[in-house]
Amino acid sequence: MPFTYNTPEDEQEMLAAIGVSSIDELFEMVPESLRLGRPLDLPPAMGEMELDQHLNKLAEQNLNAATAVCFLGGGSYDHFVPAVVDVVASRSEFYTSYTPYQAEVAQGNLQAMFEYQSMIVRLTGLDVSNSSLYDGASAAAEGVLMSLAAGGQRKRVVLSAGLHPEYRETIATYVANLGVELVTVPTPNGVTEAADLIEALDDNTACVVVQQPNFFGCVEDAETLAQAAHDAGALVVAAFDPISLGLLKRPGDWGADIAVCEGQSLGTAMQYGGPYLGVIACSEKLVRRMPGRIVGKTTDRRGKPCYVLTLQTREQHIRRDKATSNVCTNQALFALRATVYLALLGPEGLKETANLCLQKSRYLAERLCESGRFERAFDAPTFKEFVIRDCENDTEGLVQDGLDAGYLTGVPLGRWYPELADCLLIAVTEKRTKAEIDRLVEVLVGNPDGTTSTTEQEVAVGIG
Amino acid sequence: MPFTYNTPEDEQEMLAAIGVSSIDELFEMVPESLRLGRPLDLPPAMGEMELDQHLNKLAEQNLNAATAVCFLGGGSYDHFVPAVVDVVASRSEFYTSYTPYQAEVAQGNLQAMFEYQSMIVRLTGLDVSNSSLYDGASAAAEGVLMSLAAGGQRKRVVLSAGLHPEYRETIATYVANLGVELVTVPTPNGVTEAADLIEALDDNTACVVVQQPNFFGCVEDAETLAQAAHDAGALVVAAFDPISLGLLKRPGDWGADIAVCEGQSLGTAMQYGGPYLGVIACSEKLVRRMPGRIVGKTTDRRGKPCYVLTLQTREQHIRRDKATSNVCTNQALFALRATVYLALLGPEGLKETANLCLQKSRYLAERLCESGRFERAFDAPTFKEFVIRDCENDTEGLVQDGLDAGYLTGVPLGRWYPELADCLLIAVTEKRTKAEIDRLVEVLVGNPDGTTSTTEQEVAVGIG
Amino acid sequence: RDTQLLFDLSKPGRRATRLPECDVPARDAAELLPAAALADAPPALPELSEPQVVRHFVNLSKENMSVDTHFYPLGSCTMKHNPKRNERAAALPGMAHVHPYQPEESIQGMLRLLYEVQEYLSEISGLPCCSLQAAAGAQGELAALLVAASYFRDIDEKRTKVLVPDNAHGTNPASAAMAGFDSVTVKTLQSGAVDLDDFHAKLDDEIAVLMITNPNTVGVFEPAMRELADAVHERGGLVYLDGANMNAILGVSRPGDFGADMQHFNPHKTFSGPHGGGGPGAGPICVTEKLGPYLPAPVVGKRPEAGDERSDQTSPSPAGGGGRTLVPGAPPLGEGNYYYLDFDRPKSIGRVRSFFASTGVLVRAYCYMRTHGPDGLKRVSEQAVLNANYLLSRVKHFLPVPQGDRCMHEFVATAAKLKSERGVSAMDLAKRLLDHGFHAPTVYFPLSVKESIMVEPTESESKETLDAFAEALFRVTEEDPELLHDAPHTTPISRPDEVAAARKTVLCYCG
Amino acid sequence: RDTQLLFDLSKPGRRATRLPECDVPARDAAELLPAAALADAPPALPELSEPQVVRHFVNLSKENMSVDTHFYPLGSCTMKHNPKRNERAAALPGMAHVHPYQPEESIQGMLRLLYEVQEYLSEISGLPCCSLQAAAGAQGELAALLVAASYFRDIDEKRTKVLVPDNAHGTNPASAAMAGFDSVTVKTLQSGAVDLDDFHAKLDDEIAVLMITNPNTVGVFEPAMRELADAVHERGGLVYLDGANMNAILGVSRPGDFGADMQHFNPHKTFSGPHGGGGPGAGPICVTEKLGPYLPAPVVGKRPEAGDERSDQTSPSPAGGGGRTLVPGAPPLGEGNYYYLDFDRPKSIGRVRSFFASTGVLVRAYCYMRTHGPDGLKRVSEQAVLNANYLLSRVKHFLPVPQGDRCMHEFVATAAKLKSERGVSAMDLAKRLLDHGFHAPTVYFPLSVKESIMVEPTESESKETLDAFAEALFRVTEEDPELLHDAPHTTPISRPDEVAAARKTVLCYCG
Repeated sequence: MPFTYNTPEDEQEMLAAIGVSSIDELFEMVPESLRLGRPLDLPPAMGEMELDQHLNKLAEQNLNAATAVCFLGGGSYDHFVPAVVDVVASRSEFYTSYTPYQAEVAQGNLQAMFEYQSMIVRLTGLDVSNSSLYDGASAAAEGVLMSLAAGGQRKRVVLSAGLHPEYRETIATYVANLGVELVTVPTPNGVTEAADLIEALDDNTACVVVQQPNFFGCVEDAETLAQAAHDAGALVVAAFDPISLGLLKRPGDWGADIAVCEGQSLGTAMQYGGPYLGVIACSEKLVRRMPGRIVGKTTDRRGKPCYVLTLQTREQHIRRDKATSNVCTNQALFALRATVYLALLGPEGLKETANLCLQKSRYLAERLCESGRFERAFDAPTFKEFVIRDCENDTEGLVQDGLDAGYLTGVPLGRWYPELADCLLIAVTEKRTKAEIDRLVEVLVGNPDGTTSTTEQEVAVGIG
Repeated sequence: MPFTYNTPEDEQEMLAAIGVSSIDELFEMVPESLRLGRPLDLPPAMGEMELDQHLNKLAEQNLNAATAVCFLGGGSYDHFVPAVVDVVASRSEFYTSYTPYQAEVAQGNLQAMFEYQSMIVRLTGLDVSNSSLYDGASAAAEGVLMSLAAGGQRKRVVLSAGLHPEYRETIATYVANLGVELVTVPTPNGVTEAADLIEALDDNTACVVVQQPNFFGCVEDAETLAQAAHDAGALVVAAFDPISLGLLKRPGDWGADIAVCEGQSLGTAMQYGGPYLGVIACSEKLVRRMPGRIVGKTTDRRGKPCYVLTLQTREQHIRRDKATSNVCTNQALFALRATVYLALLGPEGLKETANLCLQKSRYLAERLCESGRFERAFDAPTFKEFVIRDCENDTEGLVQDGLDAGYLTGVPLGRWYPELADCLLIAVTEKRTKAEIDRLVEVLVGNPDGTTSTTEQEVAVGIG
Repeated sequence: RDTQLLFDLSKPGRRATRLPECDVPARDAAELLPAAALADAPPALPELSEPQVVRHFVNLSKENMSVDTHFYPLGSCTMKHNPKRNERAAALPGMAHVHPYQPEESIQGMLRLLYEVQEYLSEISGLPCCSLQAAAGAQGELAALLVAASYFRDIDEKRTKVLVPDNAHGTNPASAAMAGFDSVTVKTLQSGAVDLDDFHAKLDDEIAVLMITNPNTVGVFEPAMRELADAVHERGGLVYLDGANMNAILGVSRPGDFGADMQHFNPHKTFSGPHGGGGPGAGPICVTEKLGPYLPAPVVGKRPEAGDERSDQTSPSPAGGGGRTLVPGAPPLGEGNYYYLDFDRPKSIGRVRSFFASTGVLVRAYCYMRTHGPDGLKRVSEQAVLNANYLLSRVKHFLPVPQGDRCMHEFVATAAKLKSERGVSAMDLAKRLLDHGFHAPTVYFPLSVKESIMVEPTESESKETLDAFAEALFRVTEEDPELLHDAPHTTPISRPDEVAAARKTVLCYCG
Repeated sequence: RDTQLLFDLSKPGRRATRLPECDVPARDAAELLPAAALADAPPALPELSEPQVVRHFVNLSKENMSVDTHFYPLGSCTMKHNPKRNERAAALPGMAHVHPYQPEESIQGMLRLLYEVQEYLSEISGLPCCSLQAAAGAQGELAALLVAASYFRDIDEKRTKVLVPDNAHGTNPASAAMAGFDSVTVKTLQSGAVDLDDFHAKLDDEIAVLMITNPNTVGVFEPAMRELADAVHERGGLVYLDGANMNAILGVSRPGDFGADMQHFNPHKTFSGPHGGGGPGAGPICVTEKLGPYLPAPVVGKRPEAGDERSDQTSPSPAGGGGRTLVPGAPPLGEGNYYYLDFDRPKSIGRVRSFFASTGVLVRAYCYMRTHGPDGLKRVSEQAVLNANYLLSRVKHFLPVPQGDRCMHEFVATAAKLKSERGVSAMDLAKRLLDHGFHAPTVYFPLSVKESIMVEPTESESKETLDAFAEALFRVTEEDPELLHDAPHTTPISRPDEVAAARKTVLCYCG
């Protein structure tokens, strides 16, 4: 037991004040027959020092992106996180507080959330943001639920196959018992063809969900797709990459009614997939169907401007089974991180970051294709990640070669797309240097003439 | 240039308000002939991301005690630092503030320093602590200067050879131009013999400086030595190991007039030797000769209790060349760390820590001696470190073997004590596990039958 | 209070970050991307310097109360101390900077940790099958109800309703609705216990699940727990345990042993994950053997190292004797097991989120469980219950506690008399406590108690703090009602106009 | 304000840490250590829980103003923004958890960094030899004066005096005294410049060193710098530059070029190391070629890898082609150099502290220099000077600035007229500024200006902040003197009784 709070003397005084003779007596309302009656079968307690040593040893078993070189993407990215983000998020007052029920002693959180909402509105080009959801996938599912609620009797939901497969799975799970028809439009050329989409649409369609850039990194003709959806009276739910908005049009600008994304790229560590940040924004007309917390500006009794949780009649603690969602918190700490991140980058920083992703991923794709062993799976233009086909059909071997060299090479796509079993999804963030990229090419293309050490040396010289 | 604070427009407005046309004009008071007239010859600027990558690469070249196993000591120790210490010390309000000149907006620092002083007083058994000095060595030198000032015409300073050699060098440097006679009492058996000390004393002796436990880890007969010094009218300056006070008598209890130590063990990282924490405490009668900042309790104009810098007439900003010292700051951040550390450990935690050091170091010493290759250099009892003699006289080889196995083995003593060139000083803190110690024995004793992997496995199993 | 927003601080041309020059051959973005997709300009984010950003947020933080600064007895939220050791562990690069799609062999330390968390939660709940995936307690509820729905579909039973006591968290009925069930409310008594008559009247063969919070939201262990569970089971239904209040019964009583078929955990409550101003949390769920196949996938599996077929194929040298080094430079695993993600679960409901789980929260929960051990966890509950009862024993003398003299981890007092006699509401008391340096308890929940004040001190507070809080609360009840209506008086703002906020919404900066 | 001390929170039996069981055979301490050395009981430290300790210190911190929360124009202290990237770098295990006696080959990254810092400081100062050892600016002064003393002893000259202008920091004469010199004060003019008549009158062959701060403490670049240096050199003396104000002249003018033979740096000022509430700092010094041999040892040396004799003897396989891997698992160094500690300096003054240096501070300084580069460092000085002059241009209209209309990085205004006419002192203004949310400037230093107010904005503040400060300062000068005498009014305490503190000293808790 690492902590002692009440001392034995305290305990005695407290028991006396309560009027019982032992702590056991306090548990009398738990029927004897429902008691465990034995110690839990868990490992014995460690002190902090042992914990530290133990966790250090576990952590050593995990190849990490601080020492390894990470080309993995697919919705979680090794983007750079400025130190200020950690400093702010590790303020006790932020990370050990809770949902701002008492606005008077939570203006810090409330104002930060209002700033987050403002950032997201500017980022997406839509009218309203909530103060965040769990992650990109559940935000997409909530976007679909909003569309269904707004769509009245419309019960069909159309997904692009270019939408992250785990987002599609999540949506499927969420609507499994709601009598919804899910249709997936295939993307044989790496993008959603307008004709295919139009074919999938009918007047029972509540929404279309497309991703820009899509899961393969390809840039969709989003405007045309949105137009097709709107023509059919369906709403457009857009999944987007927030970093891409340094260069690409905002979802609100190409016709999205609801925009969702995984906000991990905005200052949150990859931490093996979570917790992350679900971003969701929508047009004004959908605001009362928005799930989750929303912060609004108001004045206090003395007329001072201030911030509060608002539109709470949407929420489950008031509306119970009639609520817009069961979500009863937000990802405040990561919304805060995203706010700090975006504040540090500013418009130019975001643009430069996006451009580095674009240029470097393009460079890697070209270098790989030059080798002859690889070819791009799709012709469509890509932003920061791309699908490469291994003509020797050995993605597993490539991944292993990468590991041996300390590289996290790419995500094999066979798990989700059997037809792409010979393909890797490779992401290149602004953090990757030319030396690292060149070395990856060497590792993947193979290095029969043993010049590895030269390149390794070159990488090392790069530290000067 | 990573930061832009004033925008170009700001600059123009500001220059106009000043009444100049360019920033260059502001530098007109620097004579043209004294200008550099060329860019500094420094590497070009990196952004934060590049800095991170660069520093990570430099850091990888340093074997560190988080992954390697550290048995080094000699005044800097791999003691455990609870996470709370880092949390407190990384509060912006502590680490980005400065000396508390404005007490009204610095009660946080002032109270923390008052608590530090109170901790040190209880730790040392002396009457007064200042709010810290640079490090153990300079604290020792300041203790000698205090003794000289208190000693009137006494100009002789007697040091035990068991005092850390770098403390002795520092003292020598500090008094080099002050007409002081420095005498060192040898420690052929690892401890200071009372008879040798008495021989070195005369009525010109201002002070005796002894270390408990001494540099070799040996426990001195401190009370007898102090008595001898006092009999000669000299003051006793004691260097001590703060962790040892979980078990050993406090300097104030065995006769020290001034106690100094390196406070790094109390919650500060080893960081290649600095910055560290110089602890100094003294008896009531010496308080006005104390160097450095001192915080005192008082009341404010409304009668509220509060804390201020006090006894400032000792200091250089008022007394200039008549000050007790030129020290004009303290190591506030590390004094804060020490305070938090001691608050977390409490009396029992300190005692348990000390006992673990004692038991584990004793166990290692015995295991090494069993092997036949090693013998203890001295018979005297030791606390957490000890000197071991390599009968094969290959300390360099031992250190190299250790490095190869990821162990920082021990400090070779030949640099300071030529007669101990075949010896290593080995420290064992509470962090070292039996598995690590056993493995070190294996590495040092040699492992002809190739059972290393078994032990390595055993170490790893220890992570469960 | 400086009310400037980041946007107010912005000036064109300011920068806080500097990105490196592009070190590969670069082309114009317009050459690489279709014109139709390109924006004319990047989004109009504020332009700031690093010192501005730092100072803005550090000062903003100071306007929050938090566990690290104040007693925070927010009932039902378990605002316990967040041990700093856990934060340090979760920040290790090998825990924080790892990608969800890393090959299994490069992430064995994490997988092992997650496997252990599954095991520990199963042991604590008494429910043998565990999925860590859900991102929060509410999502755990949803996932579990979807598990139930799949189960009933699988056994070909059509059940459309979920029973929920009226003092349950609002998430319960909301989750039921999201899972496609109709929510049926069951009354509770003044004591907080389920009204058995109403329960039996509403229990029928259409009931899929009884959702029950035990200990319930007034801090009472449901006296008829066994009877309720048996009755539901007899009618072929399932029992879901809202695990929000597990802090009261760790090592004392296990939901699986008192009749639950499913439960979620709130690791951010029970296992000390920081609440982060509203999140993140996690919502792992545990279920019985028969419901296990329906859990969200993947879960973490374990097999002996030798059985690692993949590595047999591709790895050049699987080491003998247990303990292959998978990560260059790292010591061997040493225990001869290989951990993997088990996707092969054909009956699974599927995913409720992307990637594995709220891993970062689970790392902290793991640390908490490891540093407490079986005795420590039980002691956590004992001390939580001791603290709550002690506070109850002090408060009941000036604010009635309808449930009686005993509670588990929290209790609900009522200001109904104060309200009717002196016009002082629960809200007034809550607001005034802020002036006294305490975060307010939860008020107006559960609705089953009028002018309710729900106090959960947790185990991590000292008797001195509880005494100080009781005294402050007492003093507040004696103060001038006028003073209380206008409270708080010492905070940066006081009583924001919530009606105006909702009527004339301003939800973002429009500068 | 809660004035409880840690000791007040203590209760017997409370614990915040739990140490592991001893895993080696243990004996009673009394068996292992002599009875005479053993204490009866451990020191009476307070007994606390972790939540108590955390809450105590987090709340305590909030009573401080700091750079991260407030504008902190404390003259002469260069309270600039501390970039957070530097903190992150210094916290890397490979920077933080390394032992000062590690073998050189296991610490090449750190040694290379420190070598570079030596090189950069030499380039910035124009003084080719550098020692990083001193722990603070004041210790740097002492070390440099000891260097001078050794030099004169070595060339057999007996010089006993050090010249110090009266507006110098108090550390200058104090360091001179500690180094065994007599300190001789030189007058300065209203402009802050050295009084040349007084200087020449006092300069004689006994003068070992002129200590000069340039730019000086009123923010003026010494107009006769060259004349002063030449005169000292002509008499065989040395010139020491107090580097406290280097923030004004980075890349603009180098002390070695304007006549200094020695200088210290304050990396915690100039190169943005955080001030830590009073420390730590560092005090590296640079000197001319002829003084180099006397510097404190060790310094970091560099030699080609091939010349590493030690590794030739003991290392099994020195890799060819430059770039031996010294740390297992780490990439090779790659640049073919080996860094070492150079102890072989027979003329060295010796040590002024233990171990190498305030390495942690130097790591931050290195990061600062690397992220700024030559242009960035010059821009730092330009912006620092711009900000100071802009503020001067606003302040001079309501508070006279005796030095004139121009300054370098700081300026000194005077409240002498305000004091004589309205009884408002510099201290009153300083205290009242606290109410307005600004840290006070330095007051009553230098003594050469009456009722002095020394303002150093630094480059990391925005024009908006400077404007707000100027307006607040103006408003304060117009306020009711009575209000000012009692200021501050909004802080936790106001005007502590310093006289009582010094007369009846209470220097520790006596509970």
